[in-house]
Amino acid sequence: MFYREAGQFKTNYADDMAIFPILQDKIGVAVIIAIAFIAVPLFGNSFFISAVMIPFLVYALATVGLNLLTGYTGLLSLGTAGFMGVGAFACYKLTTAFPGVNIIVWILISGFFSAAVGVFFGLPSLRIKGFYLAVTTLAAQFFLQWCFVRIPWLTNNNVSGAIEVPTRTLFGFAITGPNALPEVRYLVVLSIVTVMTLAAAHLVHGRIGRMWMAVRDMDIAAELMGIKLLQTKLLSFAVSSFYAGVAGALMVFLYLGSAEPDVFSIHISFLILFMVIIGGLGSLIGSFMGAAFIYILPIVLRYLPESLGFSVSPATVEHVNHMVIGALIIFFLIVEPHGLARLWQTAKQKLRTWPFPY
Amino acid sequence: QDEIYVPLFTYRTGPFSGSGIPIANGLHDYLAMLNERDGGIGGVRLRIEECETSYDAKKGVECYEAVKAKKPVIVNPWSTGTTLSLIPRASVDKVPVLSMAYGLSASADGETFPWIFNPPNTYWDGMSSILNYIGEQEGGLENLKDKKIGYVYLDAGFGKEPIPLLESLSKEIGFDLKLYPVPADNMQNQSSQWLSIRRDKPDYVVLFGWGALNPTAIKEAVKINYPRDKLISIWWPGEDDVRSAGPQAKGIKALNWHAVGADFPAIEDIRKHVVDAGKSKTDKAKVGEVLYNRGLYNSLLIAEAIANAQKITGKKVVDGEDVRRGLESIDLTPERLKELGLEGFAEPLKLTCKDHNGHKATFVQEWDGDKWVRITDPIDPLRDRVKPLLESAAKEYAEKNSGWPKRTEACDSPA
Amino acid sequence: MDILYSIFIDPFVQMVDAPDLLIQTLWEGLVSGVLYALIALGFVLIFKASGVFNFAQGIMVVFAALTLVGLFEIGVPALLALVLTVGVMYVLAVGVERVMLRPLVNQPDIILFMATFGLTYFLIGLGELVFGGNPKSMITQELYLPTGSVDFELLGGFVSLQKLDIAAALIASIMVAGLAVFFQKTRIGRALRAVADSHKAALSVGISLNQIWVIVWFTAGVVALTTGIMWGARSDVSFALQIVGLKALPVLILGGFTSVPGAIVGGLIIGVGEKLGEFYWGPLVGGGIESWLAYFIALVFLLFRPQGLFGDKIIERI
Amino acid sequence: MSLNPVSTPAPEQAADVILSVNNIEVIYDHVILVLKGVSLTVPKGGIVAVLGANGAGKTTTLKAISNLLHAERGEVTKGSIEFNGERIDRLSPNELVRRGCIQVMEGRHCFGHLSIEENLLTGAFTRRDGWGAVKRDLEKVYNYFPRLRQRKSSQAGYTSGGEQQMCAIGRAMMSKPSMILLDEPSMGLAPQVVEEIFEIVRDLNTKEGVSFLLAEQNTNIALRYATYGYIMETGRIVMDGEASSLRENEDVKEFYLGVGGAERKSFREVKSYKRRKRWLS
Amino acid sequence: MGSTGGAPGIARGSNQHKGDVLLGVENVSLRFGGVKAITDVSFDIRKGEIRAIIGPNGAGKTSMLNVINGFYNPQEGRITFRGKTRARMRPSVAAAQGIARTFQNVALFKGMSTLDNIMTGRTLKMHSGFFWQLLRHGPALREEIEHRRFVEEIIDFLEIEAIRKTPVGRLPYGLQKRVELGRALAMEPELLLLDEPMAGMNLEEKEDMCRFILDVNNQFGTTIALIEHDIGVVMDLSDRIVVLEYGRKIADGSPDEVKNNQKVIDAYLGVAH
Ligand SMILES: Nc1ncnc2c1ncn2[C@@H]1O[C@H](COP(=O)(O)OP(=O)(O)OP(=O)(O)O)[C@@H](O)[C@H]1O
Ligand SMILES: Nc1ncnc2c1ncn2[C@@H]1O[C@H](COP(=O)(O)OP(=O)(O)OP(=O)(O)O)[C@@H](O)[C@H]1O
Ligand SMILES: CC(C)C[C@H](N)C(=O)O
Ligand SMILES: [Mg+2]
Ligand SMILES: [Mg+2]
Repeated sequence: MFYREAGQFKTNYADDMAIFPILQDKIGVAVIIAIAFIAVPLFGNSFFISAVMIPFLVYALATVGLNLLTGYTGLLSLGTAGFMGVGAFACYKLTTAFPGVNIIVWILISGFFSAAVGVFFGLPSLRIKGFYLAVTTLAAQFFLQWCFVRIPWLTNNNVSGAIEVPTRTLFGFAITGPNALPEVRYLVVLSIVTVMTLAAAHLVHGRIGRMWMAVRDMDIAAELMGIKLLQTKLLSFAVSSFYAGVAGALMVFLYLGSAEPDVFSIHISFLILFMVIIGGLGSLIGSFMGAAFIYILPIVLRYLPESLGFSVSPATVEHVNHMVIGALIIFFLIVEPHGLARLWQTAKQKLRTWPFPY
Repeated sequence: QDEIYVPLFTYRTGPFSGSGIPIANGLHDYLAMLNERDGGIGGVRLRIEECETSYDAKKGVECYEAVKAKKPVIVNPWSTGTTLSLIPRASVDKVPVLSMAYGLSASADGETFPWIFNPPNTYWDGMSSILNYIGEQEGGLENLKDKKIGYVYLDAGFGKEPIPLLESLSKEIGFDLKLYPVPADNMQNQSSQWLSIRRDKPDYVVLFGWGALNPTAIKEAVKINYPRDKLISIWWPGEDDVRSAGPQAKGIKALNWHAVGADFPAIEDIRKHVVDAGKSKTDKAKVGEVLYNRGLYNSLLIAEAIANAQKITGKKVVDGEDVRRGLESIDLTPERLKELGLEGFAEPLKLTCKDHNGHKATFVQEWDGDKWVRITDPIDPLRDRVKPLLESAAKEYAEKNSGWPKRTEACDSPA
Repeated sequence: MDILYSIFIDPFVQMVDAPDLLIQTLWEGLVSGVLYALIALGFVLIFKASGVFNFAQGIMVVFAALTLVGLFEIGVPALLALVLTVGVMYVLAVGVERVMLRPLVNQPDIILFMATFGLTYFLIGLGELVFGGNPKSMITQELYLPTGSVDFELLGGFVSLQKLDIAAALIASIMVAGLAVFFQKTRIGRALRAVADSHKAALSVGISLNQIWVIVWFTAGVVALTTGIMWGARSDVSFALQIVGLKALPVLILGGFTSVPGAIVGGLIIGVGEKLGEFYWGPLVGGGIESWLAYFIALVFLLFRPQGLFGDKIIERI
Repeated sequence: MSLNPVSTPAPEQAADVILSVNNIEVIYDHVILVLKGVSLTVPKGGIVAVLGANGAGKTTTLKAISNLLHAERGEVTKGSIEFNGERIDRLSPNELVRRGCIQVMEGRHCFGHLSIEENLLTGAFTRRDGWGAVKRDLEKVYNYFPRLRQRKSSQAGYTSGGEQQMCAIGRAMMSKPSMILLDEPSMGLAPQVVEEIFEIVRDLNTKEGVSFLLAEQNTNIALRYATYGYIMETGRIVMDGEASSLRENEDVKEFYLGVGGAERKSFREVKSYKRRKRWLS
Repeated sequence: MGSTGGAPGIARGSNQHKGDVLLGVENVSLRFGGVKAITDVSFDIRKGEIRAIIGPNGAGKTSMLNVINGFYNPQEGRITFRGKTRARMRPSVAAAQGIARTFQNVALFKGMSTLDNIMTGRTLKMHSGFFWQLLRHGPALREEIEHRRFVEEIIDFLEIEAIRKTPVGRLPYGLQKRVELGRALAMEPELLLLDEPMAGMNLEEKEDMCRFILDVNNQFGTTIALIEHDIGVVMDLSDRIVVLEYGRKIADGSPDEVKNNQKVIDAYLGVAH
C-alpha cells in the first residue's frame, strides 16, 4: 500500500532516468546514509565500528568493483585480492616516499596502479571466455601475491616482510596508524565508499554501463552493433581493479593497520566473488548486501552464543558457523538465484501489489 | 563478582590446527586449573575465553578488536603475523602483548617496546643456538666455514624473522646459506624444496615450520633420505608431527627449553581438577606432550605476571597497565617454580624493563621413535652477536614508524 | 649476459650434469601431476555431466579421507571402513542432488558454482565437527598400499621411486581410461553430455537429471576418496589438503573442463612443468614460483586453444 | 457450428481423452500471473491446435503440461492436468516422457555440442526396447528428414535454424511418444518443409496414432491439419471449436487467416490505423 | 511523429530513386571445414530498395548476412559497400559504416530492459567522456536525455511503450523480435539486414511488422535486406529477390519472375503460391 510509484509521474526524461526513480527509495537511501554517517559513529562501540563496519565497507567497495567486472561485464575474476594488494603496496610505497602528500590522495592514486595491472591481466579476456578466463586472473592473483612476498623493495625491506602503517593525519586528526580513532577511520572509509559507489551507479546507468551489459549478455551481437569488445572489456577491468586497489589500500591503512602479503590471499578473492554472487550479479545494492551476508553474518554467528549466554567452545562455534553459513548460502540461492538484491525487489514487487496477491 | 579477563587466541581449525590444538589445550588447562584449585589468582577468578583465529593474521586482529572492548589484561596472539599487527596498537590501547618465543625478535628491547614481551628467547636466539649447536658438532663455530646450511621455512612473517641474522652470520662465519621457502598454501606439497635439498646437499638443514608444514617436511626428509641427525628444527614441532613420518623419523632434532612429560605436581593438579573433571578438550594421553607443555608455560607466565601485578599494585583486580608491570618484574627462580609445582620444568627466567626476553639457553631434543628425549646441556644463543643486531633492529623499527612513542612507562625492576 | 646464461644455459647444463636428479624431478612432476589430475578428474566428471563447476571437489577429497581414517580410528577394520566411506560418499551424492541441485536446475553456471561453495563451507564445518581439526595420518599399510621405495643406480646417481606413487599412477590411469570410455561410448555417457549442454532440453527429452546427477556426484566422490588416500599418504589428512585442491584449476583449464583425458594430460603437463620450473629456474628468483607457474603454463596454452587442450569447441554462432 | 465463447472441455466423452487440462493458473517468479484458468482437452489420436497472439500463453500452457515450468521458476498454482486419466502435475518430466508425452520446445534447443545423430539418440533415452528398435526409428527419422541424414555427423550447434528445428522434432519422435506437444513447429522453416512437417504430423497421427497438441502462429496451416482448435488471448481461452468451424469464423478469418472478405490482401495494403480488436479478456 | 505509425524523426531526405548500387556481393564463397555454406554468389542491393533473400533451410541465407556485416570472412569474393570494396573487416567497423541487423534466433541483451536494449543501439552516436559519465552531469546527462528522446520515438513507432522497462528475457518471442528491430533502427543504419523478422508471429503481428518495415523504408529510405520464409510477405514487400539453394544462387529478379521460376518452385516454394 505505502510502497507505490502510483501517482509519481515523470514529467521529463531526466527524472525518469534518475538512479532512484521512486520517491520511497530516495527516502530510504537518505535514511540509510544518515544512519551510517551519524548514528553509527555516535552509538557504535569500537568493536562494532573497527571490526565490523570498517571491514564491511572495505569489502563492499571491493565487491562493487568486482561486480562491475563480473556482474555487469560478465567477466569472471579470481584476482581481486591480488589487485587489492597492488593498491595497498602502491599506497604504502607512495606514502613512505612522499609523506608530505595527504594519504587520501595516495589511496586514490594507488587505485590507478592496480587499474594498470588489471588492464594488463585483462588482455587475454578477448580470446578466453567464461570459467577459462579465471585462469588469467588466477595467474594474476598468485603471481602478484608472490611478488608481495618476494620483492623486499615493496615492504621497504622490512624484516618480517610485512608493512606497518605509518600515522597520517587529515585536518589534524590521525586517520591512519595506531592512534587513529575508530570513528575517524570509519568516517573516512564511509565517505570514500559512498562517493565511489555513487560514481559506479552513474557509470552503470549510462552509456558505458550499457556497453558492459551488452558485452555480458551477448558479446557477438554487441560487436555486430559496433561495440569494440576489447576496449570495453579492458575499460571494465581497469575500473574494477581501480576499485579493488582503493579497497586494498583502505583495508591495510584504515582497517588492519599492517599487513602480511598473505592478507591478499586467494581466499579473499573467492570471498569477494561470492559476495558479488550472493548479493546479486549486476546490482550495486546487492554488493552491499552480499558483503554483509558473507562478512558480517559469520561474526554475528560467532558472538551470538556467548551473547545469549551459552558457553560453547569457539572451535565448535566456528564449525557450526561454517555449516550454517554454507546451508544459508545454498538456501538463499534456491530461494532467489539472482541474489539478495532481487529477493529485495520481489519483496518490493509484492509490496506494490499488496494487499492483492499479484 | 570480580574477575580478570584473559582472552586466549587459539586455532583449533584450519591448516595449522595440528599445532594449534595442543597449544590451546595447554594454555587453557593451566589457567582453568588455577580457577578450579585456587579460585583464580589472588582470590580473583580468571575469565578465560578462547577466540578462534585459525592462525590467520586478519582473524587475529579481529579477535583483538573483539576482546579489546572487554578490557583484557594481556593478549597472546600465537601468530607472529598477528603479533606484528598488534605491536603498534598495544601501547595505544594499553594492552600488553605476550608473544612467547615468537613474534618480532627486536621487541625484546623493553625500551622501545614497553608493551611487547617475547620470553624466554627470540627466534634470533633460537637460530643462533642452533648454529651454536651445529658449531659444537663441527668442533667450533669457525669450522662452519664453507659448510652449507639449508633453511626450510614457512614463507611468512614467522619464517622470515631470522633471515637477517642468518645472512649476517653467514657473512661473518663464512658458511653458505641456502633458503628453501615453503609458501603457506603449498605446505603439503614440498617435493621441489626437498629435491633442491637433495641437489644442494647442505650439511645441515634448519627447519622453521608450523602446522602442516612440519609433518610434511619430515616425511619428505625421510623420503629423500636426508640424514635425520642433521635436520634441526626450531622449537615448534610436536610429537604428532614427527610420529606420522613413521619409524624412519628417528633421530630428528629440535630445540626446546622446558620439560616434556606430565610428572609435575602442577600437571597432576591439571589432571585432577580439569582433565578428569571433563573441563578440558585435550585427550588424556596428550597431557605433557611438548606443545601442551609449551602452552602451559605460556599460561604460567600469564599467571605469574598477574600475581606480580597484584603484589605491586596491591589491587586485586588488575588491568593491562598493571599486568605490563607484572610482566616486567617476572622472576621465575627455581624456588618459585618449585612453589608452583613445576620444579625443574624450565630454566629460571627474569625479565626487566630493558630486557623483555631473557635470551635464555635452550637444549636440543631428539626423536627416539616415540618421544622427544633431551640430548644436550643448555646451549647458549650467540648473545654477543645477537644483542647488537637486535638493538639496531629495534632502533630501525622505531625510525621506520615515524612518531614511534618514547617509553614513558614507569619501571619497577631497574635491572 | 650473466643473467641470460643462468636462464638459458645453466639449467640445461645442470640437467646434463646430474641426469639422475633430472629424472627424479620428472618423476616427482609426473606423480604430483597424477595427483592433481585425480582432483581435476572429479571436477571434470561433474562439470561435464551437469555443467556445474564443483568448487567443493577439494573439500570432498579431505572429507572422504577424514571419514576413512576417522572410521578406522573408532575401531572399524580398514577395509570395512573403506566400504563404509564409499557408502558415505553415496549418501553425500544423493543429499547434494536432493537438497542442492534439484531446486537449482537450469540456473546459470555461476549460480551452481556458488552453491558448491556453500557446500564446501558446509562440509568443512561438518568434517571438523565430527573428526576434529587435528591432522590424521593415512592408514596406508592397513589398506595394503605398498610403502617404501624402489631405488636404482642410474648414470652415477640414484633415482628413488616411492612404491606408493607408482600405485597412485597406476590407479589413476585405470580410472581415467575407464571413465573416458564410459563417457564416449555409453548411453548414459551421451545423456551426461546432453545435460551439460542444456538442462532444459535434457529435461524435455526425458533425461532424468536427478538420476544422472547422483551418478556423477557419486563417481566424483569415489574419485575424491582415492585422491584423498593418495595425498593423505604423502603428507597428512588435514583440511590443509583442500588448498592443494586449488591446483586442480590450472590443470582443468589446461586440459579443458569437459575432457577426461584432458584432466590427466593437463595434470602431467602442469606437474612436470612446475617441478622443472621450480627446480631449475626457481632459485634464480628466490624460489616459490610453483605457486603461479602452473597458471602461466595454462594461460599460454589457452591463448592458442581458448577451450583448453581437449575441451569442447566453444560454439560461436549467431 | 459449435462456438463456445466460454471455454468448456471439448465434446468428447472422457473415455478416449488422452490429455485434459482443467482450469490451470500459472505464475512466474511468484508474482507474474500468466495463465488465468486455462482448460483444454486432447482426444486420443487427435490433433489439437492452440492459436493466439504473442504472449497469449501458448508456450506456458505446453510447459505446464510437460512440467518444464519449474525449470523457469514458474508454477501451476490452480487446476489439474490429466494424461491418460492420471494426474501428472506432480510428475517429473522424464517420468512423463516415459509415459509417452514429450514436448518439442519453442526455438529448437538442440544439444549444440552433440552431433545431429547423437541428438536424435538422446531422444531415445527413456526407451528400454533395445538398440535394434532405436536403430530402426533412427532410420525412420532420417527418411522423414533427409537433410538431417546429410548433416548427421556435424555438431548441431553449427547447423542452420531450420535444420535445428527438424533435429528437435526428430529427437522427440525417437522417444516413441503417444503424444507430442509441438511448440511453433513451423517457425523458421521454409514453406515446403512446413508442409512436410505437418504431413509428418498427420502421418504419425494416422499411422502410429500419436496425438498432438500444437501451439502455432501459422493459423492457416494449423487449422488445415488440426481437428480441433483453441484460441488464446492473454492467458485465457477465448474461443474454441472444430477446426473447420473456426476456419469459417469471421473474426478468425479477419485476424488469423487474413482472408478478410474474398481473397487474401497484400501486406502492402496494411493500414496502420487497423488496430487490434480483442475479444473481451 | 506521433505514435500513429510515423517513423522516428531525423528523416534522411527521401532519396527514393532506387538507382545506384549500395552494396555489391561478388563471387562470394564461404566454407566451414567441409561444409560449403555459400558457393560463388554474386548480387547487389540498390539504395532504398527492399531486397529479399529466400531459399530452403540451410541454403546459406544467414551466412550471407554474416558475410555482409563482417561476422564471417568469405574464403573468396569481395563485398563493396558504398563504393568501398573489402575482402574482410571487423563487425564493429561494418556497424560504424551503417549496417545494422536483426538475428534469426533472437539475440537481445537478455539482462537489460527494452529501453536499455534500444539505447545500446545509440552507443556509436554517444561521445561524452568517461569522467562526465562518472558524474552523470553536464554533457553526459544532456546526451543521455537527447538520445532517450530519440529512442522513445522508436518505442512509440513500434508500439512497445508498455514494455519499456520490462527485462526482455521475459517477453514473448514476437515482442522480442520487435524490440530487436527497434535496437537496429536506433543505429539509424544505411542498410538494414533482417533475418526472419516474422518467424513465430501470427498474421496480425506480421501485418504490423510489415507496416514497420515499409515505413522505415519509406521514411528514411533505409535500404533493407530481408530473409523471410513467409512467401506472401516476401512477394508483397520486396522489390527484388535472390534465391539461394545449397549455397548457390538459383534465381534473382522481381517477385513475379521469381514466383514463376520453375527452379525456385521445385527447390523452395513447392506448391505455387
Ligand atoms: N520465465 C518467465 N518469467 C516471467 N514471465 C514470463 C516467463 N516466460 C513467459 N513469461 C510471460 O508469459 C506470457 C506468455 O508467454 P508465452 O511464451 O507462453 O506466450 P506465447 O503464447 O508462447 O507467445 P509466443 O507466441 O511469442 O511464443 C508472456 O507475457 C511472457 O511475458
Ligand atoms: N559457424 C558455422 N560452422 C559450421 N557450419 C556452419 C556455420 N554456420 C552455418 N553453417 C552451415 O552452413 C549452412 C548454411 O547455414 P545458414 O544458417 O546460412 O542457413 P540458412 O539459409 O540461414 O537456413 P535457415 O533458413 O534454416 O536459417 C548450414 O548447412 C549450416 O550448417
Ligand atoms: C606463534 C607460533 C607458535 C606459530 C608460528 N611459529 C609463528 O611464529 O607464527
Ligand atoms: Mg511460445
Ligand atoms: Mg538462417
